[in-house]
Amino acid sequence: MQKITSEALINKACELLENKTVNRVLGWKVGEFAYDITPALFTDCDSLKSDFVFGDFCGANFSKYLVSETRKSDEKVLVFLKPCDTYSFNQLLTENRFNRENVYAIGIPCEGMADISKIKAAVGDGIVGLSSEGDKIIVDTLYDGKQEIDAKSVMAERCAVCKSKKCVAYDELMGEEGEIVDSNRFDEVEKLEKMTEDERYAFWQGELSRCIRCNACRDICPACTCENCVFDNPESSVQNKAISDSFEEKMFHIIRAFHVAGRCTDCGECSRVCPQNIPLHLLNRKFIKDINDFYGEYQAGAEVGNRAPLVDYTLEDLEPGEALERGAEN
Amino acid sequence: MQVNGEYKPLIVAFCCNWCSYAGADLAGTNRSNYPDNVKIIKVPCSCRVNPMFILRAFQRGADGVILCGCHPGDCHYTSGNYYTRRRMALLFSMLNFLGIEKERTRVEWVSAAEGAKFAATMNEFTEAVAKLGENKRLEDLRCKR
Amino acid sequence: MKVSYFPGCTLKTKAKDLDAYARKCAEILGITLEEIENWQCCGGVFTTARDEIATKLSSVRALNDAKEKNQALVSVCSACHNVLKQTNYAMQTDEEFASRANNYMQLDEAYLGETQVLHYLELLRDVVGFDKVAEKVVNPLKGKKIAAYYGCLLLRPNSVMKMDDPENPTIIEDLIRALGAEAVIYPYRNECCGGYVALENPDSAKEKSLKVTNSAKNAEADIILTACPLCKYNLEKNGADIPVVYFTELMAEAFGIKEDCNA
Amino acid sequence: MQRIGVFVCWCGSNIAGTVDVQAVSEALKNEPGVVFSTNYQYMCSQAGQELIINSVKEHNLTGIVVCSCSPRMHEATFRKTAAAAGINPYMVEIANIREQCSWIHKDMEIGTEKAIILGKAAIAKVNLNAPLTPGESPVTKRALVIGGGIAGIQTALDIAEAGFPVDIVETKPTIGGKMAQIDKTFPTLDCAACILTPKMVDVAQNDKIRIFSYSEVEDVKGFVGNFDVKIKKKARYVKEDICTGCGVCTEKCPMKKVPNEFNLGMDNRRAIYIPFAQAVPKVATIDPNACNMLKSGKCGLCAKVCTAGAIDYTQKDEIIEEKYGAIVAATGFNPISMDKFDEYAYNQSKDVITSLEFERLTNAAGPTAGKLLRPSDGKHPHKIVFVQCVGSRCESCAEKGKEYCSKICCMYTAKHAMLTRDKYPDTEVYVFYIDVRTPGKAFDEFYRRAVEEYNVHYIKGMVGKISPEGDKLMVRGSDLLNNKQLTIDADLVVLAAAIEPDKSARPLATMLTASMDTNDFFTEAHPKLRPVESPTAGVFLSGACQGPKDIPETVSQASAAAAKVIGLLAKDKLTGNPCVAQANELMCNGCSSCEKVCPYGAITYVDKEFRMPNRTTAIRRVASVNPAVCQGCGACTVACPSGAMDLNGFLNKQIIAEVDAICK
Amino acid sequence: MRKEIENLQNEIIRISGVNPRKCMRCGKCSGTCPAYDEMEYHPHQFVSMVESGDIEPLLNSKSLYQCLTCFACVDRCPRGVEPAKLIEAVRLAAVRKQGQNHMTANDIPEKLDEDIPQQALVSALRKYSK
Repeated sequence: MQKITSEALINKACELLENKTVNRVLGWKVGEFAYDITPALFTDCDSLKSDFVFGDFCGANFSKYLVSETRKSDEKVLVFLKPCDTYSFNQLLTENRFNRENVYAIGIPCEGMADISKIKAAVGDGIVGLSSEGDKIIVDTLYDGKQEIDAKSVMAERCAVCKSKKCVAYDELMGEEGEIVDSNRFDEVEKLEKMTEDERYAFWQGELSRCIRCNACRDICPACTCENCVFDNPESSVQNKAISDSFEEKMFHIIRAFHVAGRCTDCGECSRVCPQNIPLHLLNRKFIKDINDFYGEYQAGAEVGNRAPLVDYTLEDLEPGEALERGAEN
Repeated sequence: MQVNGEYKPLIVAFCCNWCSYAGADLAGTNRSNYPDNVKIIKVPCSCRVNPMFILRAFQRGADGVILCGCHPGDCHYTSGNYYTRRRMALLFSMLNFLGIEKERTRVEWVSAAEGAKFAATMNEFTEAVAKLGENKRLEDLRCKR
Repeated sequence: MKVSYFPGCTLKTKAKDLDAYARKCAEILGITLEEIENWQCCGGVFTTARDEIATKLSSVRALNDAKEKNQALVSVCSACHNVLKQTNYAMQTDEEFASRANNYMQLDEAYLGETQVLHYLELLRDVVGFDKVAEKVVNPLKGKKIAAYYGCLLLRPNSVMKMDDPENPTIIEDLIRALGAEAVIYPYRNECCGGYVALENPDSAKEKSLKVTNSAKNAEADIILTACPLCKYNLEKNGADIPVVYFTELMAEAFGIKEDCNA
Repeated sequence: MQRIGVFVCWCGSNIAGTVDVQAVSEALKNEPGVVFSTNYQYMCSQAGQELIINSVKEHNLTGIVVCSCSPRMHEATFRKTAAAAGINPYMVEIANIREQCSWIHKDMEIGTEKAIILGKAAIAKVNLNAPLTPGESPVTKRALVIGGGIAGIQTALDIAEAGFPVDIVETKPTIGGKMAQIDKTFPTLDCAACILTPKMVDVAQNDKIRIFSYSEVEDVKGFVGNFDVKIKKKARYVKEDICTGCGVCTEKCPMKKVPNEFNLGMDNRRAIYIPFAQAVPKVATIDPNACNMLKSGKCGLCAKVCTAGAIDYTQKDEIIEEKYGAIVAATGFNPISMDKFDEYAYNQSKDVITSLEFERLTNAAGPTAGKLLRPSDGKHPHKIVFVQCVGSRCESCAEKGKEYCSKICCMYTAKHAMLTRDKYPDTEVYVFYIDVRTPGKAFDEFYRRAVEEYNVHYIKGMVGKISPEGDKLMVRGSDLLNNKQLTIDADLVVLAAAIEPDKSARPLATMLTASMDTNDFFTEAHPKLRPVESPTAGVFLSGACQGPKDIPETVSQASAAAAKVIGLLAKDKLTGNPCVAQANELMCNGCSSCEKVCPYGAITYVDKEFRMPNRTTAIRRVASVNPAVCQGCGACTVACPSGAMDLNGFLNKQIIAEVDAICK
Repeated sequence: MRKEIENLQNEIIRISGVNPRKCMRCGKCSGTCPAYDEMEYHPHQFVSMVESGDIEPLLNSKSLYQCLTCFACVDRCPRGVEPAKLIEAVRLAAVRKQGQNHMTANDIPEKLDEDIPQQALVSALRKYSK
């Protein structure tokens, strides 16, 4: 699916390493399985050539890594940013979370990432190899040999409703400048809004009760870059606890969503990494949708320096009671 | 909350020091009755109320939470209640999205002169919450004794 | 450059010259006026009633036609321009009206006021530029004192027309100066000539028209310049002893092509 | 662990009538931290307070819970009691068992039960209380007044009167402001210059007052009592201390055609000028945009004629840094532009003028030496039309007019009409009005005199269009009371233009972190009870920068602002409220959310070095709260995603402890 | 009766999109109206009479047909009331009734002269009939 190749990125990275523009590169490399791509730091061209990959499983958003990475050295780090990553990048800059000077950002196009769970559902377990050819993904499995599947059919949900193919921040752009897409990403939220309170409760009870409080959603989230998370802070009264029953995990997810409300760029990493496949992004999207409905369209990270809706107000804002009434009309 | 085998909703009311807490005092001075289920916590401004406090109250068994502050435009700190208004609009909408009955949460602007309104609001809110019955959806059962 | 062109009923009948000069001058300025196919009369006036759909559909059709060609929609007649712009504005801002009109039209893609509506004068000012117009002048109208007459339709309602300062406009004066003549400013240039009331109450129209012509004459104008056939009719009919001329004709004269226009 | 004493008050029968006080004090005895619990008839009485003091000593108490009336009533009392007993006043919490319990319940059982819960919540909070000490900050005993109009002048004089030094910063070359341009004042009709110029002289001669004329405030840092201000003194190319104001240069300068802004461009001045005869400081100024010497180096005539040797073409802008304890905004107003109201032909005819221009036309020092003459042809006008509410009460289009009533126009129009009729009885005067608004001492009587004694024709209705025809202005308007449309062939039309805050106010407000309304008027700390204070501590408001005002109102507000400033400067130290926000630097992300919601600008950021893993360090941006500026609302605590920001006296854990106690 | 007036009033407000309550009685509309002298009820009266429900006299007045729709009142009103739109709505309330067309095609020939532009005819028919 991806039009830009690993080679192109490797060449570019090598060039920048060699001319000393940067001294290290944030990139992707293959982990234990072909689909198990992990972020990695490269400091020389050889390792880039042997390990660096870019393909349909490189969903990881590197913006967050810059917070700690830029503190390590005053020399620039090279980072490859897909369109959705650039929004997080801008949002983190808005919040002064890293020094822009220490980063060399290359915007790259993205045609949408594949969802391994969808592939597994299609071909079964025992995947030993993956490659992509045009609109097809070739899956090599232990039991059934090579199978060809349509890449679109296994695209991650967040990519299927992609909000923007436009890189909004970069020092250099590779490939073509994309556009902001008129997506229907709120459809799922709307579906839930149309349910009764009881149905919604049942839905979320079903989803959130699976939470194992592994904190992966928080750890991956580019908006969750707190030096010390409230869930790790014994003074906060909501310190991390083993999950117990009906409320604990709900409280965690509500607070988490509220903490990132107005700052979440809807990159969808939370749902990607959730080992329990809980659609956590729907909580964030609900906030985004409400913010759009109540206070006017707002896209976090669209520009550096934008004032987030929760640290802003107008004299005519709607009342909380009206917000609930609107919900009831759905 | 069950009291002597009878259901009695527990209401936590956060009141800002300058308007609503004074409004509650005035309700007292006027001897305007409202249910004893309502327990008031004083905060300097409605904008001091962290969503965490509200969730905590529900977690520990509150059946309804109401936030009272100065009328928009009258905030002692000029703009605190405007932030409250945004935060609570979003929080309440989210709680409702998770299936929490919308009648369990409320924001009401009560001035220092509105003792009668304070009492009426509390009566009305308690009644609305009572109709819903016990809060089970947000309660942490470990916190029950 | 190509633009869609909405001539309107009067330009096909009583005001053929207004049309002919406009086309020829556009050619000189490198603009192609592509007449909308199967255009229908705009109705002469815009009905402000929000519940009327039918009377505005002909405008919506023309606007949508221009949208499909991805062109601006230009008209010369003040009345057509006023109706088109007001209709377009309603399509942009009045959701209920737009959805009813769209439901009626059953277009493949809903029309929501995307087309840019330009008066020929705006085309000259904003697209061509008066400096470019001046360059084409071969026959400067030196020494002529010309009074621009805006009437009501070109400028108002200002919130919709957004053509110029409604109380102190300059667009026609700037054109007059570009053509080498002297522009005369007089107070009644943005007052109504009486318009369609000429049929209902000719005396009323007469009184309004006389005020305009007298005002222009007091300012020592030689010619009154207009963009509207009805204004021209009312002023002339009601005893103007001063020539009332379409701005396109004046332009054709300055461009030295008046005779080629077959008007 | 705290050692808490619980004191349950009966308040006579006010509490004891519905609450079993004995049962309450018994029940609370067993709460965690409580080492002593008792009840008494009137805890706020001398004897009650002694009971508390003695108990503190006897039981080594570290915290106190009083179950009594509302903290709004006696919290201060019991804090003093605690201090007297030797413990920190902020170790006291009140459980409100009167207003919020005994007075609203009738059943003893219910009242008692609720009182116990409220007591438990207070105990839970005190367990987490920590001693708080109000911060102290010194006060710089000098005030800054921004704007040298009548508001700034009055404020400065009053502050100086109390013995404090004051600086006035004025953008124009002279102080005096709008009042200096006005001819007569309503409703007494005394001459504005006669009452203003002595005050200007007072300012000049007062050794407590410094005037920075032709200067602007460039930067404001700091907080109440401790402002650091940078003032830019623009180069006037004349040495202020040497110039004697003799005026020879202003007569010799060859650049004669510079529009004179003091007369609103109705006549000309030279490139070197003194705005008017009574200017303070009376010092010449060279207009760099008009002066040949400064533009091209050719001329230098003024330097040649100046016997004092005051001309200095090399002068540069100068930055002055000064510390202030208080700042007064007195930036005033301007009439709005008439460009968008050309139905009144302001841009089409010289004989359509604004009311301020009319003031200059009737002023003896004005362009016509006080003779009312038409600007176009210098003829005496025989028919004058005044149009009120031009741009005021105008809601239809924001870029055009102002939604508010400009307040002063009805009265000055009556004044203009009356004066015209008085001086030129042969002149017919018409006033078109929507409403005549004359609340004020002797105001309505004044307006009625214009009508009854001076026969000014007041017409209820508005002018629709003004058409210049020949040397006449055809004024078409409606006369609503007679249901007529009128056309008046006037010689002169005077527009009562709406007034708006001076354009310098908005950037100044940003520097001061003082809030403004949508019209750019400064907002007051409380519209009724604190009308001359800005919500930002140490910033005060004087005159029309806060809202449209006439002269008497401006002067009284100016004096009120001065009184507030004096009250502040009279203190040697400011004691703050200790219940302020504080940031935990280790947890702060530096994201600026708190700063954005702070209504007081109390939060700034500092770069701090932190130890990181592996013996490295990193510099991080962290929030720092200025306790002298913070008012303790807590908005920042919720905006902060990491929980680094907390509010003393209302800590997150304290409020959660209260929630837990109530929900048990 | 009261109900009927209210219905008519609401209908006029709905069709025109004008809120007559915004009027502050300044009379600028009537001060600016070029057709003032031909009108029995003037623009400001249309606004206040619709607001007070006194609509019947307006429906029967020839003032309805004197308005030039020149929008001078709309542009100059300081409160954004838009009297011309209100007058149009009242006129429609009159001519939309069965048989109440103020001008029909049959009336045209006698009004015609040689030079009259089509534009005038279509405009007049649109304004005066339904």
